[in-house]
Amino acid sequence: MRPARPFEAVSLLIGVALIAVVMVPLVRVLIGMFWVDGQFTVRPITRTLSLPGLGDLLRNTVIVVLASSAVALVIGVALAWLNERTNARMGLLTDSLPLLPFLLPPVAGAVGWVMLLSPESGLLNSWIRDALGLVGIRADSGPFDIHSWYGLVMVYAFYAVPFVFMNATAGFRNLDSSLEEASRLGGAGLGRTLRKVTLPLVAPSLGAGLLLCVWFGAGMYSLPAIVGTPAGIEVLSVRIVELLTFSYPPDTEVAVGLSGFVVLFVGVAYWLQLRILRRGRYAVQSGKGGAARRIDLGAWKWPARVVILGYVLVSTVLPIVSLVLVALNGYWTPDIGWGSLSLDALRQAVFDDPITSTALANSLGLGVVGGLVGILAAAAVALYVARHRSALSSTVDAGIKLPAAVSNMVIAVGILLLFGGEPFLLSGTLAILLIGYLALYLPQASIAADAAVAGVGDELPEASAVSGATPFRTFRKVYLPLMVPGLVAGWALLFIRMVGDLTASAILAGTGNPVVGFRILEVFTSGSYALLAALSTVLVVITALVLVAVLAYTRRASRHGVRASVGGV
Amino acid sequence: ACGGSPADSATADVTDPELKALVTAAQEEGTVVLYGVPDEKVLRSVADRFTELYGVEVQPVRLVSADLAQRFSSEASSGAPASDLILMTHSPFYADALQKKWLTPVSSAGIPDYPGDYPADYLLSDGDVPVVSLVPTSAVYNTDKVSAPPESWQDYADPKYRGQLAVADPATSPANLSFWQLMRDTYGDDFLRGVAANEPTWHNSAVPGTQAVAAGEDALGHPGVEAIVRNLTESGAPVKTVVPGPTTGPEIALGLTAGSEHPNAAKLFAHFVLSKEGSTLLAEVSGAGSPYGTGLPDGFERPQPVSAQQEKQIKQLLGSP
Amino acid sequence: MDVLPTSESADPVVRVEHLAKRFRRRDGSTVDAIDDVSFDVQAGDLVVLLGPSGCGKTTLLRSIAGLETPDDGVISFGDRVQFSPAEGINVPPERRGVSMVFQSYALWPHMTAFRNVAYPLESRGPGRRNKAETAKRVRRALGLVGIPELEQQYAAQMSGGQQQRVALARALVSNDALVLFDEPLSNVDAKVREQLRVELLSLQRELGFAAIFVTHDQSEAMQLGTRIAVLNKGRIVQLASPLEVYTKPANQYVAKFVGTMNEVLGTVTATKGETAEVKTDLGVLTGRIGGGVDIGDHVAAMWRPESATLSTDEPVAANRLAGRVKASLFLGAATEQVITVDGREVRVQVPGAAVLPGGSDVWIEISEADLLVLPAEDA
Amino acid sequence: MDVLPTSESADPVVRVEHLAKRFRRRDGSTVDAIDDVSFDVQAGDLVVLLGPSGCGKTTLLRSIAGLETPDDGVISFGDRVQFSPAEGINVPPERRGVSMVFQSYALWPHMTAFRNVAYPLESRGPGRRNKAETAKRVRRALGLVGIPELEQQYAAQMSGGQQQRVALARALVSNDALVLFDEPLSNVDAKVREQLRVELLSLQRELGFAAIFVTHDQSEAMQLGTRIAVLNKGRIVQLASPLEVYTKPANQYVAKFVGTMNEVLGTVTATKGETAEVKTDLGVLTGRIGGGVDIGDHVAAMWRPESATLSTDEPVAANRLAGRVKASLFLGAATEQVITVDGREVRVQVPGAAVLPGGSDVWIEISEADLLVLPAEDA
Ligand SMILES: Nc1ncnc2c1ncn2[C@@H]1O[C@H](COP(=O)(O)OP(=O)(O)OP(=O)(O)O)[C@@H](O)[C@H]1O
Ligand SMILES: Nc1ncnc2c1ncn2[C@@H]1O[C@H](COP(=O)(O)OP(=O)(O)OP(=O)(O)O)[C@@H](O)[C@H]1O
Ligand SMILES: [Mg+2]
Ligand SMILES: [Mg+2]
Repeated sequence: MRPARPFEAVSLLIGVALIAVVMVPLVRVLIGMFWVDGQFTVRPITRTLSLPGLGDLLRNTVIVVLASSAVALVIGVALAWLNERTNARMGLLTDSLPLLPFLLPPVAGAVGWVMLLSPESGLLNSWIRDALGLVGIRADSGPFDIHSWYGLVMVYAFYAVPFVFMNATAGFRNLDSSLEEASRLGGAGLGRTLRKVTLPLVAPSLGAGLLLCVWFGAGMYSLPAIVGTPAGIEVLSVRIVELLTFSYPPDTEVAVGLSGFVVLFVGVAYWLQLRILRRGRYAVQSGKGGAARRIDLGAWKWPARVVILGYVLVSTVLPIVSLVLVALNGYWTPDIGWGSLSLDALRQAVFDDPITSTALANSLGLGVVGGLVGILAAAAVALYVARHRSALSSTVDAGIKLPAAVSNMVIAVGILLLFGGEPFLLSGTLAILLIGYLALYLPQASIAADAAVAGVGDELPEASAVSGATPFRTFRKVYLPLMVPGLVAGWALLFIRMVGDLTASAILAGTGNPVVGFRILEVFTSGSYALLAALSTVLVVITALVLVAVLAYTRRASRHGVRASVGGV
Repeated sequence: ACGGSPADSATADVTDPELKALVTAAQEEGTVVLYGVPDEKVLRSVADRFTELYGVEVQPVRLVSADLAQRFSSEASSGAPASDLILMTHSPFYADALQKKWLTPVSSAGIPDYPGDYPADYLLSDGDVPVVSLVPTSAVYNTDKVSAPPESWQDYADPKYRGQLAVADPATSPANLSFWQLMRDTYGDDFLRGVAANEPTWHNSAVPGTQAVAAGEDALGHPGVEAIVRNLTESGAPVKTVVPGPTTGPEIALGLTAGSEHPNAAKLFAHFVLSKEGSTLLAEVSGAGSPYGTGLPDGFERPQPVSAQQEKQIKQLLGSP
Repeated sequence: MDVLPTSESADPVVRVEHLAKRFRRRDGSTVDAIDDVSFDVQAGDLVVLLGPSGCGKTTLLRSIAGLETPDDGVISFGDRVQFSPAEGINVPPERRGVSMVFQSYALWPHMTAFRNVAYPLESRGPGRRNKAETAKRVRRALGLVGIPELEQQYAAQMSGGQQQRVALARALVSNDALVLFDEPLSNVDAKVREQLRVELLSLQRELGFAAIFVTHDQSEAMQLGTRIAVLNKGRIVQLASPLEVYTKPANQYVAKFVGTMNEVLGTVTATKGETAEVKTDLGVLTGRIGGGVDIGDHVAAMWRPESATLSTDEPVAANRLAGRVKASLFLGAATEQVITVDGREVRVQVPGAAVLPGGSDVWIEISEADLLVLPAEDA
Repeated sequence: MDVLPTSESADPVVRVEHLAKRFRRRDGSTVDAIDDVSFDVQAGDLVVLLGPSGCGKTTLLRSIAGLETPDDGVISFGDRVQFSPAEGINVPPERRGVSMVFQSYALWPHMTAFRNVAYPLESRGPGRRNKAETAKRVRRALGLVGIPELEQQYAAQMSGGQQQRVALARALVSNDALVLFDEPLSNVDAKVREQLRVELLSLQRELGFAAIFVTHDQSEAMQLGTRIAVLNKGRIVQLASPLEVYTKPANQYVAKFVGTMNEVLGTVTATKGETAEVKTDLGVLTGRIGGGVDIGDHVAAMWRPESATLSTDEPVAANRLAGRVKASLFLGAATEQVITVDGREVRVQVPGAAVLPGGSDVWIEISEADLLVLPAEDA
């Protein structure tokens, strides 16, 4: 064997360091739980299992997560199919709009939906009643109630759709259209072709989408807390946070014990996904002749477009509109004073408040820098893993993707414990936030970087080596330029996540290092929906601009035949 | 650089030499980091007055008790406390923190005039933990939906408010539990059953409930948090608070962070908040009560700890989650 | 669907009339992918569409299958019109009842060979056929293409040649009167390709379906086609039997595209019946007129490498060129001699292994019948 | 790097000794991708590695380039050992100083043709060469492959043939003594392929580099190679000139893989010097002995389609078979006759267009010298 080259050694080092940032705090928490006063204990497990109402908690969680994932699957696949495989696509518009829910922090989204669909004072409900009133139907409340099973599942699903959409889009885009055409010629219509050929072929992408839905759903806190609790639906994640926060001292034992169930759910989903992948009978990208031809929907083109836009309107535009209206009105009420809307709240929340301005600047700066550091480090690791298929490299790969399965709160607390004090003394600095963001969002960076590396393939770097270029020169001249579109897309994803982060921010930010997420929490807990709405709106606008710019760039970058995508889109 | 440093513009007339020394030391430190649960505006107002008096800047961090406790303990156990002093709801946290030496006992911190004439009832743990603010639980109602303010807590059990109640889950804070225990003691268990019969919507903090009342989704809410309601009223929302009968509420206590960066500024701030002027100001801007007696409604009772047994009964009677 | 064409039927299996399809490129320009194409395919016919890349072969095939919507023209199968914008008819692909073999096989990787082949039967007549009948037909089709033992394999477990056989079985199983092939052999090994060609041919003769076969490999076209349609920029420039296309190309484009041609440009100095005298840089050559040619016309004199003969002594024939051997390329069955004549390269192919020493002087002789005179096209 | 091999140099350009490489498949089984392979490549040599898919051609080439680490053996270039586990030597690819042309071109899509070609010069001698010198050499290389005008184009803006030429220029620009080709022509049009082969050949003769060329197309191998190495399951089964491989195949495997062969199995009844008499199902055939064959041995009697002749009258030759024409396939330069002899298919290739009516009776005659007798291998 050739001795390790310096470039590869550095890549490996970066990977190991990144993993340590996540693993050390986590292991410390676990040891602290199971190793009490010098001896091993299983008390956390027994206490968790004897928690009253555990059965209901688990049942509710499973129902909400599965139902919303199923709904998201149907919607996400339909949107992705229309957008990728048919001529209903409308360019950047339909590419980016289904991703919008990504940009709205869940706490804002949940509040937005509550303000829309509360039975009496929900804006949408009241508008619908007004409309019904015109035809003589009168009612004082309804027709919808957000605080219900269907309301909760719907809001979850809206947030989960982007995951399915992104992955399904990638799957459809790589699908050789002759596979579908062969089915049409075999006598199968559009529907049968979709059922028998298209969907089974993109099963791994759908599996990955579902996996992310479960991941997201099992860990989500704001949505069930704001929407579910009033409906009497309690789920695991809410209980975990309650255990950590409602009383002092926090009941970490049971909280982490319950997190075990979350890890279990995600683990099962992950295992199912692996099984799909292992069967290996799905479409892989073919090198030649795979020109994707779009299905001509004919007369159905415009109805399909209306459906897409209708979905976007309902899922994203409505809550944002309600947030904007409330921000302008000053407080939530169904009787919007249309004449007296003012920008006061917006100005007050964002521009007049020095802390908010600082927070905004900090968040944007952290997003830019953190995204850059994260994606470059992930790229170095992805390269290393792709070139060395060994036990060590698989371990590094798995380690870097692990944080996605662990409660964000646990990681954030662990990082504060590890880096806050001696010898690092990073508490209250932007550096500790940066570390926190990196630890939390590394899995996403890693997935994006993997895709970017895979896009380069083996031959181009090999051609460079044969041309006499050192590994570092190959990285600089071949890998990096070819990966740039993919990395830019990955960067955008990280930027959006970091700017909108609430979890790490709640624990790690403060007066010395305020960030937007921290401000959002402050504003929410001090009870001003108007300020919350104003802040979220500004956040959505900024991140949406970044997203659209990057999507436009990656589209253009395909000029050289280099593929790139923002999480698959 | 224009206008000079805040220290130059200090307006307090300080004569006591001990205090004078403290002020000078505090001014040298220049700033104090305050972790507090009161509303941001409240903290700001008190801080502004303090800065005006002593020329020391205040950086308030406002979070709910749970988050603050979480942060404070993480920072303290990592040995790098970011705060100088805390204003948090009194809970076993204080005892724990004192015992772990995360907090300096206020009585031995060397605060000028302490305890002096501070009302003794409010000096907990032998004066190591002074209570600085009392937040009486009030009722919140929508002025469009409720013509006259509720005259008694018993209105919550009035069938006409069926489906019109937004109530915070009592388990979300010990103060809520104390309140409901007080209700049991005052009106009997049937009152709680009556509330349950009105099918309240349970929220897991006061915020969404108050918002729902302001929006007219519900007519009555509980608990009314003065600061939130004030924000809403300023924006023109039809919402008001009232205290219709005996009540209790969380007590906010003060703590000095051990090993903090600005110990003198922290002591000076503590001195200010514990003084009659500071305490009264805090009570005024937050609409809460001061140990010196201002702002406390009739029938206010200090919160009593609630046993696990009682908690279970309360939950059962109210049918809360 | 099971209607095998009968020779009594008056209608051709496929009739394409004045078909046109124009694409808009991304840069805004338009391409006439198909430009007023008309032709018939009779029962048992195997028409090869031959032409360089981008000449519209695939577009034409896909239009017939219904996968592409042409701009104009009429497509009918037998007496049923499949496409006619004037009548507002455009039958979707799944109801046209044609089968197609794709270049990339297009096997469904999540189905076994058996399921792949059974798919058209199940899709077309769900409920109509029972399982046993389907299984019987699938097995027969797999037997026909020589891989009955691969029934339960997935595509990923098969070699390219085997995959292509499954694709073939899938196209044949429903016994359609028309089967379309889009460069089906271009992705398999040279050796396997050879073999599959012969098998395909005998299957087509045996089952009697009509076929349209796209390729840009002229030797494949010659071997397979009952007729060859040579395309250029969306138009059919010649539609004839392989022998005719090879020996009587309609114009210079066809001559050069089908097989190798030596070519000298010149001017016609005299014509006599079917022959013309051409003055070229290499001297005066006499040859057969292959198109409307008159005295004074600018023409190309062309001949095939294998129709010239080599000798060391000067021959008496009219068309003789003196040259020098530049290289000898042994091809197996024949040897190609690259000979320099007056600074130009001329190729002569002789049977067997006949490696000549480089630099030796030789005479090239071309009979009048083998030299073709065609109007010169502008490059 | 610029050392062009000189004929005086005693060391071969490449020497491969006892090379072995074994892969572990995912299912746990192992494959001997290269199995004890030894050969030399001399200056100016063009060795073609020929064999079916999966026989180890690519692995062998990549091992020489340094892209794959073999398990055992020695690779040296001239007098410098590049790989030898015994000595602990494994020079990384960037320091071996060989060039390679990849099957899929492997052009860097973010660089122009110029930058692609300049890359090896800049990578190998950064600082050593000035810009003007680099530009001159890049332009010369692009000129050599006939695309000087494409300098500023990106790969995506070029046709397959043009891309392949850029890849060629990139491999030639640094004047390495050894250039490796991994099926470089398999992705281009039949027509363009033909053309590139001839150009490649003349470039190699002109520049004098040694080359190893991988293909599985036997006609390509014959046309290009000064020597052909026929591989089977990781071993070299014959390494000889194209003529020798074609006419004197070392065994039945080579005979069948290189070109088409008719084959009848039988038993040797008598031998006489270089000839043997074989009793077969088609009667007694006499032919040249092509390998160690003795009386009583089970052998294959083989002959090429083009070395048999057809006649309607019974010939007098020793090897004659009576058959009936089944099909005539016109191939352009020749016509292949498929003839049934005693229920077996025999192929005879005759020059020109000679389409015989199906069903007519013919005689096939094979000279003794053209009939090869080789030990029969078990399937
Ligand atoms: N969807 C499309 N959009 C724009 N132009 C197209 C499209 N499909 C084909 N073309 C153009 O139409 C012309 C004919 O294409 P077609 O695919 O039919 O060629 P072909 O003869 O099959 O070529 P090849 O041998 O390369 O497969 C080409 O110029 C091609 O660029
Ligand atoms: N990385 C690998 N892991 C496992 N097996 C491999 C690997 N690379 C090659 N092989 C196996 O080694 C054998 C030789 O492969 P190689 O690619 O050298 O064949 P080849 O002659 O180039 O074939 P082709 O003509 O298809 O390119 C094959 O059986 C192949 O499956
Ligand atoms: Mg085509
Ligand atoms: Mg290979």
